[in-house]
Amino acid sequence: MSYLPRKTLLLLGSIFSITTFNFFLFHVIPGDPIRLIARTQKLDAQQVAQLRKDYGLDGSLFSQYLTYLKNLLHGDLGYSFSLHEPVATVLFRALGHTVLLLTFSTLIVVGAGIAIGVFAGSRQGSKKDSMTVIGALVFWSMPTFWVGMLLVFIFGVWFAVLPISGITTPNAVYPTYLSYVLDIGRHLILPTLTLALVDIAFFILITRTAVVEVMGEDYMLTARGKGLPRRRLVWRHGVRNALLPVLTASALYISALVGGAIQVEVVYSWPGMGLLMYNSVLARDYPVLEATFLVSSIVVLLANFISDIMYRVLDPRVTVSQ
Amino acid sequence: MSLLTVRDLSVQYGTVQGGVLAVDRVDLTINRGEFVGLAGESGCGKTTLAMSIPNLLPKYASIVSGSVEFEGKDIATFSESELNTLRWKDVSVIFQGALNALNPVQRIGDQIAEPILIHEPGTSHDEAWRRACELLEAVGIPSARAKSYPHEFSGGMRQRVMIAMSLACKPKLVIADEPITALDVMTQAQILDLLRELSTSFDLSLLLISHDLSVLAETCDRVQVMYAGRAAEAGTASEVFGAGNAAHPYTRRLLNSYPNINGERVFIDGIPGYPPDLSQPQIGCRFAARCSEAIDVCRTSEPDLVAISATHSVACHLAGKSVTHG
Amino acid sequence: MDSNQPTLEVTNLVVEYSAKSRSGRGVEVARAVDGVNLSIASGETLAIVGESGSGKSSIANAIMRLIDVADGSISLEGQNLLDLNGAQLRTARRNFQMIFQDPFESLDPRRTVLDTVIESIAIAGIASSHEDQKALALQALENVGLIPAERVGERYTYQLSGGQRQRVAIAAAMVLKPRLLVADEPVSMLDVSLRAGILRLMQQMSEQLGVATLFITHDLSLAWMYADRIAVVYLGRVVEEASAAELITSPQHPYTKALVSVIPVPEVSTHDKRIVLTGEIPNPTDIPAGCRFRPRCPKFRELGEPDVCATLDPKLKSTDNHYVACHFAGQ
Amino acid sequence: MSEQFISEVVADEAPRHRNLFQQLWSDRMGRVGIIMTIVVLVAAIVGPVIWAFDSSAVGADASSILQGPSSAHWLGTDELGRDVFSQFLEGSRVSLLVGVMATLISTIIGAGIGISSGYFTGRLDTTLMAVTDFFLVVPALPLMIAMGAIFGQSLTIIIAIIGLLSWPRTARIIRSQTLTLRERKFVPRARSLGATNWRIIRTHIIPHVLPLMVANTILVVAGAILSEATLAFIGLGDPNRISWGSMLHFAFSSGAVGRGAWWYFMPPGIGILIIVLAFTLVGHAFDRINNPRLRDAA
Repeated sequence: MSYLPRKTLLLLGSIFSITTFNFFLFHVIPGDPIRLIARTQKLDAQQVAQLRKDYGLDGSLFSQYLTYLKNLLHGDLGYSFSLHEPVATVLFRALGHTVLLLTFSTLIVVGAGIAIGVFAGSRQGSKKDSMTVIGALVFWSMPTFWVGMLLVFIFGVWFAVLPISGITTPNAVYPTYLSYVLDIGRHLILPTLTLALVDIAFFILITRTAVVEVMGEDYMLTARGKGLPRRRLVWRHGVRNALLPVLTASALYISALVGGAIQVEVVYSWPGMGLLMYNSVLARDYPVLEATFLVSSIVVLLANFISDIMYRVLDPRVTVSQ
Repeated sequence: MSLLTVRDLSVQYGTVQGGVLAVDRVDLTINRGEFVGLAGESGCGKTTLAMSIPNLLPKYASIVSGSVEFEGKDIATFSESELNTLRWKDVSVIFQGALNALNPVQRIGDQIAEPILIHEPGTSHDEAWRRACELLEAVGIPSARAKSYPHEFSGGMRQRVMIAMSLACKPKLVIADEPITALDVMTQAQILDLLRELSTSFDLSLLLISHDLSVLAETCDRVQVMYAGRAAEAGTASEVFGAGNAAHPYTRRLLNSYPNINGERVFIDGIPGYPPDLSQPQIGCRFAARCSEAIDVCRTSEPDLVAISATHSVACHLAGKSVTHG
Repeated sequence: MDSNQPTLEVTNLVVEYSAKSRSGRGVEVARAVDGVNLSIASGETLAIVGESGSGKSSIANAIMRLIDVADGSISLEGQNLLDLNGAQLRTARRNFQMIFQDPFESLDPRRTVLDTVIESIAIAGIASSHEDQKALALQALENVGLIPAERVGERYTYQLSGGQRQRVAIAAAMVLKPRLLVADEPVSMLDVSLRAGILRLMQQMSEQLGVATLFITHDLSLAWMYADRIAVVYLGRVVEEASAAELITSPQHPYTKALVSVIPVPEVSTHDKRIVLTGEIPNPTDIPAGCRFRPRCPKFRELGEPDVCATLDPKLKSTDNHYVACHFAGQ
Repeated sequence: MSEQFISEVVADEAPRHRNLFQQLWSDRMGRVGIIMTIVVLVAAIVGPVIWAFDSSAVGADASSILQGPSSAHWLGTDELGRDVFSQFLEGSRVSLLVGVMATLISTIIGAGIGISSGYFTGRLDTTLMAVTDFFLVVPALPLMIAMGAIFGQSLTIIIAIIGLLSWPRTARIIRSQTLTLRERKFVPRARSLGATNWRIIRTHIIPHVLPLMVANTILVVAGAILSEATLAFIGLGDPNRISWGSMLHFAFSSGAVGRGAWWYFMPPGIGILIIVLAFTLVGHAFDRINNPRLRDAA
């Protein structure tokens, strides 16, 4: 089978596995999921009965599984008793906010991370290189949420120059659409900065290692022998090859990114998936927790799928050896 | 006038304290249009010597003394950017192990065209590509394959690509570092034929580095044999390889380490022992410990390379004082 | 035991492996070894000579039972190694030993020289107490000329030179007194000046023990010097087999003729009598019909491309113990 | 003359090779990491003995809560008026305990799967790697949060969750190393001697995998400490134990940041930073020792 259909099939398989895993995690292991829900929410007898019917709990485990799959396919992710809304509605609103947050930080992380990593890696052993590595290791060792707290303290409390909570200023009236966008922009600065500071360290370190390894390859000596200017040597031959291991490692970044987003959203009350997850933990709102887990897993699977495809585009060798 | 004159060159690896003189006061001359062989076993300094010509030495190695005169200019003192104007345009290299020496993610056509674009500014990309295709045809690869990547070629074909690449800017000197090692005998013969043919049509001087004396014997005009960082013997091919002509005991013993199907079917000789550890100070002739002909003076004083004919020189105390061997 | 029985008798050996096809879709079967017969008597050395991709290493690994065999039989002193189960095979292994090509790879760098030799003794179970094992190992090191053995034994294998490591490998193999020694390019990674020492050692020890030796090499001149007989393989087949001297002086197969003509010799020579073949050895997934050497055969073209070469796979035929697989041998 | 070929006297001096600790110590970053680790260990072991934390010592009135550093409370007080300094010392123990125990679980699973997968290859490899890849791409923190919310919040469960979810990377790394080792010729050589698989794994695979495993394990400890802190910050820590993460949770939820109580949220964060950085530095130093190419040219 050729590459793309096979990869797509694998992706569908993974999505199926994660949904099944999700079913076991939330419906089978805790025993009676209704009890789990009813334990923390104030539900009347009628609501409980309705829930039992929704979950198909009168049937066997397998028929419960089928009901679960059927509901998923219809986009029915359950009902949130703490928010009094269908989970799907809550979720997709939050998803948009998270995507907004992650887009900007990822652009910064990938762009600057690779640039700094190449800068350090191509100067292996120099003072600039060691300073970069030490700096990256320090940021890498900080918990994201704590960096968030620090920035809140510095810019929100100490200097009090930037908003530290939410996506817009509460009760603000916007004369123009532009002023609305600018307000969101101001709210974006600190969360984006927090995510970027920690995650950029990861990109710097993997890019640097990849560049160092590539610089020692024989074809780099060939390139030097050709009399290429240093810039061309590093970027055309070095970085082009170093990007491949960086791309592979970025699969781990995607997973870390989701973790970072949760922490940042909690610290800055950014109304995205992460905050939703946090609140659902506090309120023990299991249907919401379940859905946020499922959706974030599927998003990560999709992102990995895309990075696999990109690898294939970048590396001519896999065409034959695959 | 010779194209290249290396004088008294020393190259050191590592720091001053724990350093190793991989090349120790060595001379080398290459004339225009000449095919020169550089022979020796692993660790003798032949590759280091060759790579110090365009100064492609690793970071931790440096030229500590001597000069490298290319067309009258001492390029050993050139900066990296000055060297860059000379590399590939005047001196190109055919590297050992073409699989690793070619960039795996770049089409071979682009890899061949790249030095043309760099060294001949103003050349259009199409023109450079067309010349890359011509070069591929010249080494026996259909130009349609210019769009292929290195992994799509066999070992012998990759070496041909490497050769085509080395000729891209019509250099005056090509350094071929073990170009046929790890190839099959038949492919070796093909590549050597190709090199001979191209050196005529492209009017090249060629420095061929090989551990295999039998390859150099069949290919080169002149040969220099290295041992433990020093030149042991230098001369024309017939002076070194002609029956019983070799003047240095090391060369003689090394030649006897090859089975010769034209001769009698006897067990090869070989040389006992190992080359000296160059991180230790050297006293006397470096080959003395392995030499069955060594006399007292060999262990105390180091022999210089002295001429025993107009073209033949040898670094041995016993040279000329004919010692029978067999 | 029949005294005329060869130590090693290989009949109709076939080794296949599945390879991803060129297009990247599906799997093809490659025949690395395609019906090879060999026989080596006690004390005799047979060299297998071929280019990379000829299947010579597959033959060695198949005989050593390191890779799967698709068909045929491998008899060591009358016992078919392919009939043995896992435990039986492990016990039988002490009778056939191998020297690998790359001494920098074949010895574990994290073990000492003594450990390496003792491992061999311990697995074979030829000495039980540690003292006996150690004494045997030290003796083996002395036998291969590594002295003082006590001192050498303490070294880690990575601290030795290539030639010394290969001696350790020989010690670890020969201490088991095997009946068959398979030497896969034993000196190709060593400096030329060191080869003689290793080969001489191998020869002496083999003679003492009356071992049958299978010598795998790409170097025809080395085979000529070292072996009693030479078998030339091409694309998984033996195309010619004869005594070493005869194969070099009067090769019959066009492939052998070409190989002999391009052997480099350490003397200034002219190139007029060389036959340089064009192209490369084909992929074993794609063996040409008829005679497999036909696409590169100078004789085939010289004779006006006779049909028989394209249609009939030539069998290995013998005249006076000189075997050739060519329809036009001797013409 | 052939006699001199047959024997060869091996020169006496063997290149001296230094033990692991010496190599680590000679690496500047490794040395800093070791010193930092020792400092934290001493603080965690000795600290709470000298300055024991009394959780019942809550402040009597508003004037004693969230107070800045003073001679009575070196690092001030928390939102209940309790001493931050002794909490900080107490908290280090949970961080280290979870980090080390979870890593133990993770390394055993990861190395086991990695070695068997890489050595035996074939169908076993395919199956194990499918499972590994699945857990590798499932986002770790959401899964930990979900599991924490379902299974509860005791220290044991937190250790189990972190341990059971952080092995896939180890398995991947060990597998690829094993695959490479398997191709080294000393493995077929051992097989040709008649060695069993178990013997080959024991004598030729594990000793080679070990340095990489150690480097990786140290990095996993760093990751596990961060995971524990994050889980506790989210509110899924063990409610009966103080950890740096739970201190930050209470600092955050009590609004200490907004009220400028830096003495409350700075120390636990710096504590985490120091211990994670210490392990990371040592782990990277190990990596450099294992992979000479990453070493700076002398």
